[in-house]
Amino acid sequence: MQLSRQIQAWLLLLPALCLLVAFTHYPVVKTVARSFFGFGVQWEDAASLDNYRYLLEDEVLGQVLYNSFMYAAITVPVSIVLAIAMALWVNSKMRYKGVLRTAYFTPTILPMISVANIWLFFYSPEIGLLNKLLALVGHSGYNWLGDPSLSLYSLMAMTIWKEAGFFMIFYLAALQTIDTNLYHAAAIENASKWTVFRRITFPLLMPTTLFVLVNALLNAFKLVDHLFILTKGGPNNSSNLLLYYIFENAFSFFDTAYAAVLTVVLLVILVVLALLQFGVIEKRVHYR
Amino acid sequence: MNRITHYLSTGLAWFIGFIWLFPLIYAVWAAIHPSEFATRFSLFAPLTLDNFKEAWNQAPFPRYMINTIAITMIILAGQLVLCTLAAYALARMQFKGRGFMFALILMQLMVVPEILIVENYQTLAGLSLIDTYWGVALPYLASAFGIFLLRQTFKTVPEDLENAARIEGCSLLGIIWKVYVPLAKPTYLAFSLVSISYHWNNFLWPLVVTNTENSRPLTVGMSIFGAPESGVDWSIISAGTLISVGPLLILFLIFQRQFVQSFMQAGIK
Amino acid sequence: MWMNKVKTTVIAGALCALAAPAMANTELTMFYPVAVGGALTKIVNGIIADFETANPDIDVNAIYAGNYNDARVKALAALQSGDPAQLSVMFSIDVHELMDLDAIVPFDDVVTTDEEKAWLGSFYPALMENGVVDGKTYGVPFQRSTIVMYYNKDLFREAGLDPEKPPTTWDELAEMGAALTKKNSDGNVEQWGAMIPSTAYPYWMFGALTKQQGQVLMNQDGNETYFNAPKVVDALNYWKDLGSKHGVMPEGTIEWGTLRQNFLEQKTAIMWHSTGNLTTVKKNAEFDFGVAMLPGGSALGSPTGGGNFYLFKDATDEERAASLKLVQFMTSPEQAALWSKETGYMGVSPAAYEVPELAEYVESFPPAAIARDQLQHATAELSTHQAGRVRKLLDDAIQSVLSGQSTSEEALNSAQKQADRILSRYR
Amino acid sequence: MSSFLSVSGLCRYYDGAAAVDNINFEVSEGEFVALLGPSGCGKSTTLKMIAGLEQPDAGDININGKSVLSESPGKRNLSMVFQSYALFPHLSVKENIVFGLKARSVPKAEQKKRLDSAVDMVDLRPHLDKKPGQLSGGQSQRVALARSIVSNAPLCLMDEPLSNLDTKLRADMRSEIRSLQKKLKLTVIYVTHDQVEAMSMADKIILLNKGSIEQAAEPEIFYEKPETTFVASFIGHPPMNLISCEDVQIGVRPEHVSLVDESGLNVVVNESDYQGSETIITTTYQGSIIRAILEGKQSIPSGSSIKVRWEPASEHHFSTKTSKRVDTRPGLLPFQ
Repeated sequence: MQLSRQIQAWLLLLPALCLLVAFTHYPVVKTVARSFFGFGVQWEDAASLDNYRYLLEDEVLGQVLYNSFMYAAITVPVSIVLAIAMALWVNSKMRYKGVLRTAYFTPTILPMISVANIWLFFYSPEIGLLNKLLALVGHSGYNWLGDPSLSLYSLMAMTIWKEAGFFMIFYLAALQTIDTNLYHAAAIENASKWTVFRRITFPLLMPTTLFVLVNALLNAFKLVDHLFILTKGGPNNSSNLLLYYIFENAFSFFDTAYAAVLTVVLLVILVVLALLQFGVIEKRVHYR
Repeated sequence: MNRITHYLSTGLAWFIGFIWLFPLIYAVWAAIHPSEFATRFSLFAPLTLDNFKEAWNQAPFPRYMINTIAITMIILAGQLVLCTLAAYALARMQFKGRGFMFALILMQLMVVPEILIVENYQTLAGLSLIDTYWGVALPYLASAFGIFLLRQTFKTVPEDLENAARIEGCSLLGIIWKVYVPLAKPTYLAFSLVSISYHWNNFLWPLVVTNTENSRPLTVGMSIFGAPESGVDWSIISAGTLISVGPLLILFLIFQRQFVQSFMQAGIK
Repeated sequence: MWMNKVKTTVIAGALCALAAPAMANTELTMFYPVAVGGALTKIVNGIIADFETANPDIDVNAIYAGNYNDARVKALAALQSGDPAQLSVMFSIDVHELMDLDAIVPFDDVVTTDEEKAWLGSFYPALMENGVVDGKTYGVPFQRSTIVMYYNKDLFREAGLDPEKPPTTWDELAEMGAALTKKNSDGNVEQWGAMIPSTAYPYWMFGALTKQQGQVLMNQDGNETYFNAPKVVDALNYWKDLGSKHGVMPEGTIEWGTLRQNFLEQKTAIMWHSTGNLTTVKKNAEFDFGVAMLPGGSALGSPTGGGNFYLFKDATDEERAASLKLVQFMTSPEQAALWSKETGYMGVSPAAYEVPELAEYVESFPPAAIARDQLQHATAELSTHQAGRVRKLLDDAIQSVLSGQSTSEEALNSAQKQADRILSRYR
Repeated sequence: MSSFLSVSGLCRYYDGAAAVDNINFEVSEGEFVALLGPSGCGKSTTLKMIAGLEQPDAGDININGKSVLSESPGKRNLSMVFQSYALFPHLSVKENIVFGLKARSVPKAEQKKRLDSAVDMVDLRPHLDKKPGQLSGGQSQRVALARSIVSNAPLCLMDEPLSNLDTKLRADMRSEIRSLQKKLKLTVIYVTHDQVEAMSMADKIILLNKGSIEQAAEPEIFYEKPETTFVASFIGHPPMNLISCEDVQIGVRPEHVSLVDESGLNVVVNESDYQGSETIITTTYQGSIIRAILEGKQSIPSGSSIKVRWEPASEHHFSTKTSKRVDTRPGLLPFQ
């Protein structure tokens, strides 16, 4: 007698499910619990809202949340627009486009943490490349990472550099599936390039854009590697991001309980994004 | 008019391409010249390999490299096996609670392990897996992204192929291995490359969970080695960076065509 | 026959068990940080190798763990994971936090012989300040430093200043700094007078400025801070004025990590930095440079800094004895002398400077003694309970003032208020 | 002859609706049985249950007198040819053919022997190293057959194997499959919706409708003695005319209807459809459609009135109430 399909199905699912529960669902539950029961690295017997009370008093948090949202709100659209442009270029009849594709994609495979040191050189005042270039045109330059009004944007630039090429691949894949007859039809209509893009290419890339958008948003909340090298969230938290702040609280301040509260905040943000994603998936079904 | 926009567009494309490649170009420049030329450009700067030697001596790169390769491979192998099994169950088997299980798995797409470093660290400490390959790998072995991707691909495999294999006497695992896996090859390739480049470069979680050279991967090694606290020496850092990304870079340059193509075939879009 | 076999096995087993402690080496794991340049791991490994040669029954696994914070995280992580380190070099200011976590034991409980007690009393008193709590010694100085002033003698000459007379007061620093600041034809500065780093460890640099005003930042118990004391506000105003008023220093924050490079490329004539950088600067400077004590306000002063040895609670008696041996070895005058010469960190005891090697080195290279000479003016580094959080409060306040986001009063009042809230439960 | 395969009381429900509803039949060894019916009649589901690809909700399947319900498909000792051919696109023709032998760990030498003989039987020798993607429809079909042949399984299930081929090829393959079956003494269950295939190939036809058997018999019986109006209207091209008359329906095959000048049924012509060797005219009689096949080209204008008739002996009668055949009251229609 063969095992029932039901049991077989569960057996196949089991290993993945166990690990997912152990490293995704269980920690989520425990984080929420710790946010109520935790004190420093310890557990208390009774639940309290003390950690959440500190959340309200935490002056840094507001800044960190603002930074995180700005970070997402700017890096995501810019990366996507660049990614579309790159995909169009690489998909066109340009010569040596293979080289170009490699160039665009290279940042994706470079570790953020090593390359951050090189970006540190670009950004460094006095001796850094950017200010030296500015000096050529007689400009005194900026303190890219040391000026609170610039530091976050400097981080964003590196993030965009890192992400755009990765998203390009998705668009490239999507572009190749577009029926060329549509372009022939447009050519017969004598449509301009811009019209073709706006009326044909862009709408057909919409499902990809939605998919990339959600992924980029999620990425924006977890991409903090370069902070470890470039700014450590400074000066004065002007470039601090939520996940880095969680890391600081947990591993520099040994305040696991407050880190748990911050994680809950991040989870709430992600749940909202998740709902967005379900909406997106539903939309995608209509496209298919 | 049209021609001008064409040239402008081409020019912009190459300009951005240059900027995108520039950090790597700079790293090569800084690495092969003495450190006084790290912040200065001169055509006649003397060439040297000392920076590589110095970097090599300052950090145990071979060990880091072995760690990174081992971790990346453990994760990849685990992901491929676990995700294949789960994806098949979700794509082709009828069982109670399938929809719910799928939703439960998809949760991980949003709640990535990076966010749960604190609790996962505690769990692994409880299992005495801190500072081991498995400690770095475990939270990533079951990848919702992989399961999702493979499930979509498996659903496109004609059911008759599976039926034929069953009639020819294949077991359940035999069917998965002989029918579904070969047919999903592009998806596996695309997923593998994404996974490898992700975990080769992953930093935050390994930083938290590794303590020593026993398990410390290249990224964490590089962050210690190149930490600004110790005073930045770009020449040596660049050399170290090149050493650490070299293998991946070469792998990418060799496979980039297949990589992009498999992405397209896999329908990741 | 069968019984015999069992007997033999049992006896053999028992013998092995008895023999084991005598045969097996004591294994020690220690973490250590490096916060300044150079291949310090090599030097540490060399010392460890010497120690193992001298003590063949002890194996030491010395792990380079990154910066001070990393080292602390890793050491505590090892503790939690059940594979603990027996001793570690960690930030001298971690002491309160480590005690709160009940992770460390005082050296007083471990030293027994008079000789060992004498050793514990052999260090410079200023270096012990951060390590002593409630009259017990928890931290023994190892890679210790003070902040010193590096200056470029060539640029001094160029500016018409006496290269043997670096600034000794705040006013002089501002004046000479102005003379040393050079602008190009566009009016852009191409060479700065002075730089004080304000990332990574801004509170440390600030500790120097406040000490020079005769004010400490916290009490010995680490449960009170004086962030908004008037002299502290003055100190921060002076730091800010160097940039905004005197124009001898760039405004905004100055990166700790790249400052040495700035100095080496002659983008700044003066830098304040750890003595730990001395050897690297000496090796790489292509110009004549000098090292001096920090200039004074109402007094001279610098905080000490760097790493101390700590003994962890989670260890057997043998391991603890072996740990003590290792600490004694690594802080012995001979090793301290070697360490100081190789790195620029100071010799931790007066005896170290009597070791001929270091004595000769100091004679041939006087800057090597500046950190030691400055010790008489030194104070403890900012160290409190919940040190990480409290430190960040001060760091943020300093950075917000230097980058022009708020005034010194506002920023320091706010920092003090928050520090009070954190520390009140430790009073 | 004892039955080789017997299906009894077979039921299968999807969402409460019966796809297969109490089906019983027996197949002898070496017999070619066609499961015929319109789409959705349950013929493919029945086949899949015999193969073990689906589990019945009730009933039993015996092969060689033993119930195989608890056996997995691979253990039932049968082979199957799919409508889509189900060739593995990543394997060469050769690998596709020996796929099952490998899965069953048949010795290499034996594999080669069986491969060789099968390949010769279906003429695939020049294509052995090609991938399925490079093959034509007919060649793919042959690979599927070869895979079935090498298995040496005595029972072969075929699920509309020819429906993806063009008309001419289909005719060729029909006879080829039939001769293969005879040569190998295979027992074949052949699912099709094409009555021509069933009529021309099968020893026995089982006609299914809505999950139940309408009739099971030799092909000629289907033509000569349809048991229900459904069978009557399913077999034949065009199908049998059914004319309502009081409590019976009269069935006449179009080929038995002839055009007469007098003493026939008055009908009105709707259209005439010229098909080369013959013309099919469609007429109406009191609300019933009557088709007639006439030789050669006949052009009769639409709307004109003509007379038709047939021999009373070629009439079939069905009860209006049950739709079942009744063998009383011949020659019911008065031909004036």
